[in-house]
Amino acid sequence: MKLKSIAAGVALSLGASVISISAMAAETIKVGVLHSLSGTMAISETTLKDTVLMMVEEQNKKGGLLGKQLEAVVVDPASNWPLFAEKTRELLTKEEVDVIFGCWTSVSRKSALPVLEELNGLMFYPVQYEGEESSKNVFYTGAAPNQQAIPAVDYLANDLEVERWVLAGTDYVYPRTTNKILEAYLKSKGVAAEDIMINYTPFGHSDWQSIVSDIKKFGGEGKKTAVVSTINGDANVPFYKELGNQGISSEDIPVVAFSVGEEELSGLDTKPLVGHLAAWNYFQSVENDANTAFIKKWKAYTSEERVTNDPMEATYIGFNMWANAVTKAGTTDVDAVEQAMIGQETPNLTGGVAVMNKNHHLSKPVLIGEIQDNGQFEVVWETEGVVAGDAWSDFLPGSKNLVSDWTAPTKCGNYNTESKECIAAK
Amino acid sequence: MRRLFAILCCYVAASMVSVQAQEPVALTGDIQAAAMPETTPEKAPETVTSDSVETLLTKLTAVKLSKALPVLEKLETQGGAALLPMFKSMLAGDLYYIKSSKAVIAVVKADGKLTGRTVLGNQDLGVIEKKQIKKIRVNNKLRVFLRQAIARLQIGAPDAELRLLAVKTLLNSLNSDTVEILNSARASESDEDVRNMIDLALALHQSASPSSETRYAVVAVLADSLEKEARNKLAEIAEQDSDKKVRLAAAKALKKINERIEFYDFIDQLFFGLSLGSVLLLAAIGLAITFGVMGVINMAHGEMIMLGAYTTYVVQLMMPNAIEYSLWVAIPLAFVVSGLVGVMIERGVIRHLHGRPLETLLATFGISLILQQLVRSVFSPLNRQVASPEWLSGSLEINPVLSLTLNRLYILAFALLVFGLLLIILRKTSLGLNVRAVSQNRDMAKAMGIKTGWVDAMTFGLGSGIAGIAGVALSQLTNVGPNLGQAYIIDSFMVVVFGGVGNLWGTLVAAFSLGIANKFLEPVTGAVLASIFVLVFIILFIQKRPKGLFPQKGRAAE
Amino acid sequence: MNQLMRFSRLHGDSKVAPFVAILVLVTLLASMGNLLMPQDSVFYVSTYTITLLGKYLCYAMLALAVDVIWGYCGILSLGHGAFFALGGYAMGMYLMRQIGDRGVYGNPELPDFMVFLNWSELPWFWQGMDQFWFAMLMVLLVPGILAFVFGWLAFRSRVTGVYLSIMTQALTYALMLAFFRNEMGFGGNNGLTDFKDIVGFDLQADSTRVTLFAITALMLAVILVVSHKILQSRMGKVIVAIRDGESRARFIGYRTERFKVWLFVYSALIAGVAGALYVPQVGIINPGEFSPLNSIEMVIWVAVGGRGTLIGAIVGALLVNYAKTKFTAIMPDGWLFALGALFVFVTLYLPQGLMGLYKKMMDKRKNTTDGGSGPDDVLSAPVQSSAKGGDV
Amino acid sequence: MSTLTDVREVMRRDQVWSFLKDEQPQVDVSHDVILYVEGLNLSFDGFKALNDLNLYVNDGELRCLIGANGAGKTTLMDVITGKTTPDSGTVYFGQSLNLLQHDEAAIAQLGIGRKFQKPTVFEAHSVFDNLELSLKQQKTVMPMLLARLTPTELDRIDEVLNVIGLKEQRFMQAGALSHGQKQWLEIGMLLVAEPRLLLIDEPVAGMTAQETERTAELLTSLAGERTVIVVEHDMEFVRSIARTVTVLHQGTVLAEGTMDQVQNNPDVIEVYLGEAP
Repeated sequence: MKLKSIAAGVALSLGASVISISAMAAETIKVGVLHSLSGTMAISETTLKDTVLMMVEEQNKKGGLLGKQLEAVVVDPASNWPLFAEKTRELLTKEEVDVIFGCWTSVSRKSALPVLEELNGLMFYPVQYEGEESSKNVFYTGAAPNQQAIPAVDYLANDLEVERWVLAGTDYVYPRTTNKILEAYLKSKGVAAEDIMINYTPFGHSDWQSIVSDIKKFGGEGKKTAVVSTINGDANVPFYKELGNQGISSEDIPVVAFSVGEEELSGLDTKPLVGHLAAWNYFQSVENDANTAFIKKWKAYTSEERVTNDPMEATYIGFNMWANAVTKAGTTDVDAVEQAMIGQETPNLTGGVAVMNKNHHLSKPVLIGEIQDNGQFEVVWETEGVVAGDAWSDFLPGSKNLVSDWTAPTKCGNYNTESKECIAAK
Repeated sequence: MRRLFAILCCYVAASMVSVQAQEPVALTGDIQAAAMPETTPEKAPETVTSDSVETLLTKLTAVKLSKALPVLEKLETQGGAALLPMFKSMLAGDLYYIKSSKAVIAVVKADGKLTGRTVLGNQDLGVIEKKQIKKIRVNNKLRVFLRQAIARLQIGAPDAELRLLAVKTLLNSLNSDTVEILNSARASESDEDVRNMIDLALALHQSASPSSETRYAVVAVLADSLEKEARNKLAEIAEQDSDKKVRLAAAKALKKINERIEFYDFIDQLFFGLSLGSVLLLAAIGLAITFGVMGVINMAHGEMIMLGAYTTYVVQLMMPNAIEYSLWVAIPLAFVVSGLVGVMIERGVIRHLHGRPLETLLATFGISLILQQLVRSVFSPLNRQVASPEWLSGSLEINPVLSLTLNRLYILAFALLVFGLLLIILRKTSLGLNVRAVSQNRDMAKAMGIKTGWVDAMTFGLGSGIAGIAGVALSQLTNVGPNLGQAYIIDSFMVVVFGGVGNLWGTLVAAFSLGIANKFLEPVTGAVLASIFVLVFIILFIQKRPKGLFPQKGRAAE
Repeated sequence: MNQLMRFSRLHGDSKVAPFVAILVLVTLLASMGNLLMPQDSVFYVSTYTITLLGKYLCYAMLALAVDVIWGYCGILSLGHGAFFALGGYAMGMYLMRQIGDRGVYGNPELPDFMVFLNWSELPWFWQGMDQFWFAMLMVLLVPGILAFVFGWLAFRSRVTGVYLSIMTQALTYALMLAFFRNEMGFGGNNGLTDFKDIVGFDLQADSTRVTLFAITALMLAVILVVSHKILQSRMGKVIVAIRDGESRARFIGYRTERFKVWLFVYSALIAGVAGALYVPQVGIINPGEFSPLNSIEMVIWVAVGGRGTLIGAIVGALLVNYAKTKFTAIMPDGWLFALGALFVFVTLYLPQGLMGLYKKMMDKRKNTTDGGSGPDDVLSAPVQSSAKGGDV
Repeated sequence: MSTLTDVREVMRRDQVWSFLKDEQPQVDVSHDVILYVEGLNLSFDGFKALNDLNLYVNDGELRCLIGANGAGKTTLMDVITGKTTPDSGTVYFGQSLNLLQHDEAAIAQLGIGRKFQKPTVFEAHSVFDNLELSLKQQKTVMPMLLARLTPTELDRIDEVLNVIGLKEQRFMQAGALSHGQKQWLEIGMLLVAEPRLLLIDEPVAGMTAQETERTAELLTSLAGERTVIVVEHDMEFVRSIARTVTVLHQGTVLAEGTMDQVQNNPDVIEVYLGEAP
């Protein structure tokens, strides 16, 4: 029995090494897909996996890149954070992929990051996140806080004359950071401390009675109140249900959410939510040819009832940019592509053009949508032009004098404008 | 216990009102609003120059969302009461226009078909195709306006409820002409409450008056209202009124009000606790049978709940046009589905592991994994949408500061009902007799010719079935997804162990006390710490009293 | 022939030596394969494989910890993930402190997550964690003390069987909730990551990785031998006696709770060490490690390999995890089905796991009638005792 | 200063820490009585298992307890061995040792051995190991961890193996023994611990005739150096060994004396022997 297991062990090690050799010979460009297909995050991430596969298929129809076909390599990190590091290593050393599209949660990105930097891989991260990061090896095509949270707050303050703020979030790093930023921002706008209520709940929190009634009280004190929700995934359904039942309508206390998209709404009876808001860089309901075409393709590739959402657009943009960058660089070599990426422009799905900035973040428009009873969003407001993603928030003491610039001569993810030095270089 | 039934009774009364509730409940969530669509709109007065209204309406179809407000304002002044139905359907998001004729119509969705009626004169246009029409969009701004417009137009409504609501809505948009309306309304007002509400409104308006006597009088009026506007105004006066006398009076009144509010808050908290308790009870009660009576650790219990929830989902798919009644179908069905799965598990696995609890624990855990993955593969990992029937939405408003959400009330009542039924089954039926016999002395029971195998299967089926019913209830509160069960399994075990295994009353007490404890901790410590504290407390408690609150005594327990 | 029986039993227990030998051998081969062989050689072992093996060995160690108390003392802990994770966090905190001012904010004192949640200074429980020896002490102390307190309370008040299991599960669940809180100062959901180096060696260097892997293997070997010795000693016999008849053991004068606490703590220490070795190799520690699911998965490793045999636990851990790696690669959705089925199958048809099967086959070959029934009794024994526990 | 001495005390190398150590006071039998049971009462929700029970056992005697089921025989043993605590009453071992203050382990260490109705041995262990574990020794963690089998212990075990006649099966799995053999093994486990007082619950249940005979011999031979209390239903067996017999009925002592006295006691005849002539 033991012998067998030892044999297994040896086989494993040898087997692995053999594969790693054979991989070299492949005459394709390999695209790694690092999205959880099982476990809690599978809900959101499988969609992105399908998106990438769809894009690859399409690219191949166009004749691939540099005359080579693209080959997607899909692995399953199973919503298990340490596995993200392991699978990244697998993709980069065993499969030797040229680029990785992947990750959803911050923790999964943080887990993969050291491996990416060690092995100089290239990853596209398509989800809105808390910022406070800029790596040479990662391109962030999702929204930074200043591309989602801050415009949303501006809209509420200016158009809906909101004066009191409830910052409700799930207790993890994205809401924490976003709310820290918003708090600082609001205070800088002259909002008094007692007009801001901050509340954190655990993942999948299901009993919202007390919190909602607190919000109700907080909102009942005269001034117009709004909830800025960074509540994550599962917890939203009971939250909105409780809102509806306690008679908080969108006219009384509007809720603007940063983590609720078409996909999340599809699991939810939206009638009670009509009029509540969400801030994204993309909505399925946006009407223009590029989007309609994309939706058509998507439904054809998957099925009729599937919806599109913001992270999908982010993936779409990221993939196209990468394709262009590779063609421009004429190679898939990471350093070359990384430089070629900067300044890339590709049309986004909302009728504008997305630009990749020096800090590896995109410039995108910001849209505010109202939830409709058909599970879609109605755009009620959008920024004039695009907003450039900010790697380091200006509203956090720790990072206000940090900038990221990956072009020569700086070539630094966290350059301190005060001490005029690159912290990473130390 | 008794006060629960009291609540129960008063909810029955409330539901009488809420049963007729339509969309607006979902939107506004308060009962009074619910009655609106029922009232037949008044016939348009002849004076209205309806053509100008017509033009405005067509304008409305063309104009951009941001520019729609002035059009509506004009409409109100022009159309007056005639446009009430139109405003209502616009508020409800049911206002469309026919692409070809640009005619504005109200569309009602009934059993899958769209039927339209003209907003003016409201003639029936019969069935309408989705593609013929386009929606007239509304956003929050417009909704606010519509709400108030409707209120203004409804001051004269025959139904006192409506008038009350109308005045209420006007409270936070008081200006000279609304006050005018109110004054005139006051004269003809017959209903007590409405008059008080109007007085309140007028008082609020007068609070700006120069004479301190008037302001003093105002304070007196505001003093006995719980409306938040009154409270805020009092606070304002107490802060910054020029006259000391008035300030003091206001402060005094405010203090009184706050005391009352604190009291109601306490009741609120208690209710939250009870409702959380009822959820725990529902989740745990099935376990109390399988674990408590049979001594079987069923780690798949959570998945039984999940199955119940998914059954609800499927039922609603089957009967999309009768969501109102879907639950009544779902409850027995969920019981059967989960029950059958339970019996299968018992016959297939647990039977073979008899008297080996730890093994049973592992096996059933395996089963729970399989069931979860099964659901994932069948229904996709995405959460499924389970709609709440109207009669479950909204809340029972006892006064401006205390309102109990209906779904929670129902579930609380439901949990107690299930508990009661279970007690009866175990006490009165032959199954119950056999179950208790087997649980106390298996061999003896066997010797007396009780088919222990059959009893085991039935008991387990019963426990699982009840878990299924719990699933139906939970589907009204939280996500219906593959992880639904996971969220409740540990809590359920805690409840059963804390209450004392094999003791249903213990489970009841445990569930409610944990629920209440949790809810009273939450404001102090926050949600996470609250649940942590409760867990740690139970862990320590079990060290002190390994057999829980109500242990089984005597040799049987040794 | 009874003499022969005894001999065979002794023999059955003393297979540890060859196993250790093989373990060491494989470790050496793999290490050399990675360091000495050129990339393109057939015998080259990729760093990926090394870290993978390292991870497996940590799991094996963990399985050993579970087996020691479950297989030999009938205490089914569904919360061993907690001790594992605590050990891991202790190590993680040390590694965080080692980053020093190389964090993205270049703050010499505070880890990054504290900076952007603008904490002003290091919380007290992070003090001293920059000292390797201190961190290592914590790796042992924290799980040890927790295990002692919990075990002392539980065993003294004679909480046994499923009650204990459920309590342990509640324990790890509570800890998970706690560590998810950002206020706790352990990095919340993100946990601790982005480690740079350990006692001055670059964590990214192959040599460091191989060394870590080798150390893990060595520790495993040592723990295996020590545990073996303990369980062979008269105390070990008491432990098994407690498993099979706790009250009998009491009536011949053993304070069983003390033995249980002692063993529980010992097992927790092993888990802690496993966690500490796990973290630098996988490069991250987060509250997920506390999740009850993980803890219960460990139990199944042991069940598969065969509880009550140290080697069985290790074999089980290696096999199940290897299967998991392969399986999830082929059909992700299938894994939970497979795992679930494994639970059911093993408990129903393979109560003694693969080692039990192996023993049976051996005994059949020797066709000694007593031998045939002997192991069955050994193996079914904990079952009955646990049943007693369950009824209490 | 005192703390320092405390620390020294804790650090002493020549002894294990007090909480690891079991105190072993000597039994004081100066009055020739080894067991005082006085005014025991115990009830399980309503049912009075023991009802003001008094019992005195002399050092070195062999006492038989008889009585119908539910008379309280086993419950009495439970109380004496510390398994259950009575509602009221006292149990003294010798003059000075109040048994109610000790738990099972301590009582066993004091030298009170108990054999259960249903034979309980450590099935996974060999007969030899079973005896090895039962030896009179420091039964705490550290000593057990370091303990090695000494020649004297080996002799002791062999001796007992001879007495209980399991020499042949010494290395056999206890689980594989026959019912009778298990009974013997359990008795052996008591003997090897050299107890002062043995409580033996139905020793001959499921034994063959000659096994029973040997048991009788053994028990009688034990009496004298040790005190033996036997609970038995088998009247023949009782008669064969009994010197003093105590009849329990509904938790109280009904009669006490020689077999003949007891048999001629009218109450006894009525409530007990009457049923089984």
